[in-house]
Amino acid sequence: MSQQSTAKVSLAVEIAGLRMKNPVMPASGTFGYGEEFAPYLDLNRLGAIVTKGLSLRPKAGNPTPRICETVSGMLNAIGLQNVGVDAFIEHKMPFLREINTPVIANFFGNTLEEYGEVARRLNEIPELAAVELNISCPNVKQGGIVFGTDPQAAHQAVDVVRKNLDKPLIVKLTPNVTDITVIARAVADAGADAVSCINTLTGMSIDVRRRKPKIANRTGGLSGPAIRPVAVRMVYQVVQAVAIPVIGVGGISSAEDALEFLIAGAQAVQVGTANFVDPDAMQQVIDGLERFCIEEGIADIRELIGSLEV
Amino acid sequence: MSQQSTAKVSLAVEIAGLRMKNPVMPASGTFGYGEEFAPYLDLNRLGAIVTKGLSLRPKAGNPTPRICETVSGMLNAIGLQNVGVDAFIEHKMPFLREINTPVIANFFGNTLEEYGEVARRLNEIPELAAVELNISCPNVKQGGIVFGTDPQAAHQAVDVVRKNLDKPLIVKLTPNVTDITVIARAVADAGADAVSCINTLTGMSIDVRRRKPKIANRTGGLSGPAIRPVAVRMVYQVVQAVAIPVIGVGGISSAEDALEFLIAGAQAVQVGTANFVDPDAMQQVIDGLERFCIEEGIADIRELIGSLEV
Amino acid sequence: MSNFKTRILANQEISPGYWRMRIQAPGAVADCRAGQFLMFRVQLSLLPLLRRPFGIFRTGFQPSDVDGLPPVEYLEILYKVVGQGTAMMSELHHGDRVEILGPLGRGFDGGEPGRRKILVGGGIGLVPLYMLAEQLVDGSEVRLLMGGRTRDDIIVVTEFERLGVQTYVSTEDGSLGDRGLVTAVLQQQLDADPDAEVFACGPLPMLEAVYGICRQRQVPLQVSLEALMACGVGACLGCVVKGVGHSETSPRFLCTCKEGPVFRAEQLAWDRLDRTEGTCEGCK
Amino acid sequence: MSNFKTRILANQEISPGYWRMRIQAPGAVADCRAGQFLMFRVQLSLLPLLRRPFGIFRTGFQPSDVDGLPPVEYLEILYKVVGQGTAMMSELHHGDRVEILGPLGRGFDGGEPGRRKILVGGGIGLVPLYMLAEQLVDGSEVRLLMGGRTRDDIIVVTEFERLGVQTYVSTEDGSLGDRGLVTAVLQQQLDADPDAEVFACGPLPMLEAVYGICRQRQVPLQVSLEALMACGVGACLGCVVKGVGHSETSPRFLCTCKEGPVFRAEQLAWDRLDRTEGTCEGCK
Ligand SMILES: Cc1cc2nc3c(=O)[nH]c(=O)nc-3n(C[C@H](O)[C@H](O)[C@H](O)COP(=O)(O)OP(=O)(O)OC[C@H]3O[C@@H](n4cnc5c(N)ncnc54)[C@H](O)[C@@H]3O)c2cc1C
Ligand SMILES: Cc1cc2nc3c(=O)[nH]c(=O)nc-3n(C[C@H](O)[C@H](O)[C@H](O)COP(=O)(O)OP(=O)(O)OC[C@H]3O[C@@H](n4cnc5c(N)ncnc54)[C@H](O)[C@@H]3O)c2cc1C
Ligand SMILES: Cc1cc2nc3c(=O)[nH]c(=O)nc-3n(C[C@H](O)[C@H](O)[C@H](O)COP(=O)(O)O)c2cc1C
Ligand SMILES: Cc1cc2nc3c(=O)[nH]c(=O)nc-3n(C[C@H](O)[C@H](O)[C@H](O)COP(=O)(O)O)c2cc1C
Ligand code: FES
Ligand code: FES
Repeated sequence: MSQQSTAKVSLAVEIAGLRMKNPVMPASGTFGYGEEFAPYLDLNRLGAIVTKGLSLRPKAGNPTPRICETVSGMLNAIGLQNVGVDAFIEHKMPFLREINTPVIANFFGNTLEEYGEVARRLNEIPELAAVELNISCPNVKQGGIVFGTDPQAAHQAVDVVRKNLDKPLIVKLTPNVTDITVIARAVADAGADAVSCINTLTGMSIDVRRRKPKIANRTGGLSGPAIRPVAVRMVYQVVQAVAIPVIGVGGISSAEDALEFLIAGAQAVQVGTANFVDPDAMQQVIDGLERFCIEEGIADIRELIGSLEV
Repeated sequence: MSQQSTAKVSLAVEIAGLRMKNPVMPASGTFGYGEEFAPYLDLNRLGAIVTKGLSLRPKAGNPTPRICETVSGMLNAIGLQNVGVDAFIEHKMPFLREINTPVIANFFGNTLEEYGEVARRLNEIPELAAVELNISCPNVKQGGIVFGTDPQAAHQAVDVVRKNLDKPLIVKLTPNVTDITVIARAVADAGADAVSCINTLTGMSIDVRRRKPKIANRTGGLSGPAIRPVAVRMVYQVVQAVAIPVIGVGGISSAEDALEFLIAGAQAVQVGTANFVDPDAMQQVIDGLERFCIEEGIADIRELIGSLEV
Repeated sequence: MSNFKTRILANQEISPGYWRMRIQAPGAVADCRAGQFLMFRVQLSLLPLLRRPFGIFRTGFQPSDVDGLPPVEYLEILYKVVGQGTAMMSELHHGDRVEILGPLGRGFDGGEPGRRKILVGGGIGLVPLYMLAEQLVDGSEVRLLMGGRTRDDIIVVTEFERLGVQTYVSTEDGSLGDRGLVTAVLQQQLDADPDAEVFACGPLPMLEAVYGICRQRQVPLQVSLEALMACGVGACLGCVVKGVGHSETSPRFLCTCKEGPVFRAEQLAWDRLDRTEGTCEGCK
Repeated sequence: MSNFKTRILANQEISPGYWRMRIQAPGAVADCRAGQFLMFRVQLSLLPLLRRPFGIFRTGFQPSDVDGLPPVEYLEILYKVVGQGTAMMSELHHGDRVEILGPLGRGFDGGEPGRRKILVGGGIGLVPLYMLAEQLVDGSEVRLLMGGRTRDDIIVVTEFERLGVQTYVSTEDGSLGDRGLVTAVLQQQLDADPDAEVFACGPLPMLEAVYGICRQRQVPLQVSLEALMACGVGACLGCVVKGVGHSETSPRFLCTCKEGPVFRAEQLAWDRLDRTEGTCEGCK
């Protein structure tokens, strides 16, 4: 892209007060803590950086094998292995602080108390632009019901986080529900500033010669291009259902893919699995968005958002 | 396959009293009324034939475009276009009667009364081996709630059909639910003899240049290899949850794909979208199952069913 | 033929963006009728998943390249690169393995011998007309009106001329033949011979214009349509087009793949066709 | 190098099921360390989706085939066809475009000059040992113990011999070299020179046996592991292996892609490795 053309198109968007150079950021868990991709990509050119999911204490995650490939997708059951919020502050933030891109910390808990406590600690990091709350986790105190699949549980989790947090709060929704708009409304009511959807679809893959699940955890989360139609549909539904901004995630690996979400009404997008396929996938998406706007004579990408004719 | 080897392996299975030469049948809506595929496949070699979904009256279906391709999958919103149950009996059954393979009629309704009435008429066809009830339809009398996404509504639909039917009753489950085992238990309680899962995942695809949904109905059903991990997971869950047999459907296009479902505990499988890619896909699956059994020294395919080690 | 695993004999770009592929196909000459199509499996993996429909351009025999072997029977398709599938097709080579399902659908009816035949085709819409012309030249005078946006869209003229077909070229930008739409030429031709029969294939707006002209003059018309297809054999109901007399309560859908792709004009509910019926983006 | 769009220079089957691919790679000679790997993108479509990891076998220069141009810098990989991705790779040709990400991971540490080096490799496990041997022959005596199921698994022996490496071949079926396991040969070698250092790559059971032997004799050992990988850069945490001191409450996972694939034996929790850590099905 020549500088000329860059001048013509504005890719900037704003979500819940968070200003971004463009609407493209990584999906949590697919971009490490940012530094892993620094050799392949200029982190300053991203709309935002989203970290691996953090928990109160370091988490070991699941036994191996943790990943397997599926048709145009992959299953993962990493089990949310992470360094824990304190080590994140100590060891990862110093690197992230130097980058001229807003940082969003993704986090999770297995009890309401944990959610609240992590939120409290993250709230104290001045350089953190926003947080993303992953509610696709089981509540170990309530029979393992997944917070994000039950409107009450989701409301409670958001509520406790909201009380401990002044920063913009993005809530990440799971697609493994009958009606995602019900959950979206519940978290909006509880004070979420934005929602991101979707997390992975639960799936399973079997090694037929060995008669064993391909990943040790039996089931895992399906991600990648295969799930994009489900993600676009859910984003479209959620956009109709709530007034807060929506971030689209699921199977994006090109600008055209990202555009599906923006046109459906997402204010921004996250790129996940595609980062593994192409470490500069996000750069390609950003360049492609700009090219598309130029070709279509669009001066500001926000004109495209929600432009779906139905 | 030589005749020798055929003699060595038994592929026969039985579901709710329905005996099949092998566990392979088409998924409803992907095989017409059987005759469309007669030039490409020996229908006598299939485990069963499942018809396009039938309704009380002929149904026009949705406007076009009705289909679009997605990454390793497709969306369809045919809208259940069909000739209606009476025309089926008059025009389609005569052909099917001549084939030495059990015929299963798939059907649906938009009210409880319709479900009951179609069941009553199908029950009077002596050559029909079983019926498959599609509960992924909205109840037009109850605010459009989809029967298959609500345990009560699902129970009611199965109940009314059961009362009008003596034949084996297979209930086809939708994957667009938070917990498919809840629905599976509800339909088993209401008297289903078997369940088949999964129907399509709701998805959406957008033409970014025209800013329009790629199919006229906006959303459609996602099928094909892309969804297989979700289908395998749900079949595995349902097998654990109910005592009645389970038929696995979703993304099967090879014997290895079918084996994932059988090993997860399905007693039989349905092949859908793959019929479009390869009109003799089912023959290939059947031959491949036999070859697999020979290679693995398995005399009876039923040894494989539910053989997953976890 | 039916579902056929075979090999490519040749694959060449004949005009910018237009390719011609010759595929080995025993039985093709006897089996394929003018106007029929096939479903082409782009590759054996699952991406792209669905087969692509293509009209059968012609069939024939070529000498074997091994001395002493009989001639090799083939069919040819002509395709325009518009998306993922056709782009991948353009990278295939002589000897590559492909899978084709066909011949499928209903072809053209030859009409009445003796009456002049006017074929109208735009761009890739010429494809199904070639075998039709081959068949018609024996009993009737055949004229071909070919239209396109620019000269690149005017393909295979010489093939038609070799059959003895008189061809009239018009392009919208005037870069080849007359400047203007092919329908203007059709009017003139029908003025000259009101007893002619018309056969057309091309984008829906063109077909609608042709239909308007023929209807007004009560000239028999057959059209070849396109539609998005999954199965090609009448099973998925993805490719339907509204038949005459269609209504919501008594639906009369026709499958483009099975009852078409060639229809007599009277079969279709012309006033109710959406722009998504009968033709597709790629055909424009 | 990093993420690199380039072309294949050659792709040949060197033993049944084993292939050697030469890829143009400016900078490779200076950048690649013995034991590092790359992530190979099998094709630009989305199936197969993930890149495949392969050890870097060697790097070098070949004369340009255009007069007057400087020599062409390349790297080579050796791969065994085991599944979809490697099958597709074996169909690639000279001139085809490919994408590689690398060099990645930590390679071998050269050990103490002067001490004899014993390299142990089975089948495709030889790959990372070649550049190591190249580097070691200058300062030490290098021996290579290669094992395999059958003679087909014994590859690239001559390449090692050309470096001046003394090679010992054993196959399980006795079809080439001694009949038996490579570990038996290792015992003999260490009996002869207890001061040697060992470097091994191969299936986990072999590595475990080698570890047992080296540990007992307090011989320094470095091993190169395999794991299922999605990203190759330390981001997905799919490729972890348990490090020494690992426990559920204070997890000490190491990423095979980033902290490996070469580890000093002391880094690993050998008694807690599952059979799915450190090696994969395809490596057997
Ligand atoms: C009966 C029939 C005959 C045809 N004959 C020819 C021919 O002789 N030469 C030729 O160049 N083209 C012909 N077409 C159109 C051709 O099928 C499409 O151009 C082709 O499928 C595009 O594939 P793609 O992967 O490149 O495009 P993409 O846009 O990537 O395809 C995506 C999907 O849309 C479908 N699609 C896209 N465009 C069309 C279209 N115009 N018609 C139907 N489906 C479409 C594809 O099959 C695929 O399923 C014919 C279509 C039909 C229905
Ligand atoms: C660091 C490293 C270096 C390697 N070096 C070589 C080498 O030099 N030569 C060689 O032939 N092989 C090597 N392998 C193994 C090679 O990556 C696999 O054989 C290959 O990925 C198989 O791909 P496939 O599509 O043919 O197999 P499939 O079984 O179809 O692959 C399915 C998935 O499993 C993964 N997978 C399958 N087998 C393995 C395996 N053994 N290790 C890791 N992932 C696997 C694939 O990458 C893919 O994601 C190496 C692996 C690692 C981790
Ligand atoms: C390896 C892996 C790890 C992930 N870890 C997290 C996580 O820690 N927190 C989270 O909210 N989502 C996590 N996700 C989900 C992604 O952020 C994203 O929602 C999902 O992968 C769908 O997007 P994609 O199809 O672009 O990958 C993870 C996904 C993958 C593939
Ligand atoms: C074109 C099309 C039409 C379908 N029609 C029906 C139907 O009438 N009734 C039904 O129960 N399922 C219908 N289905 C769903 C399939 O039977 C099957 O459940 C689904 O496609 C998943 O299987 P697959 O991935 O093998 O295609 C249809 C699917 C397709 C693709
Ligand atoms: S393409 Fe399937 S019915 Fe015509
Ligand atoms: S492969 Fe992703 S962390 Fe190692």
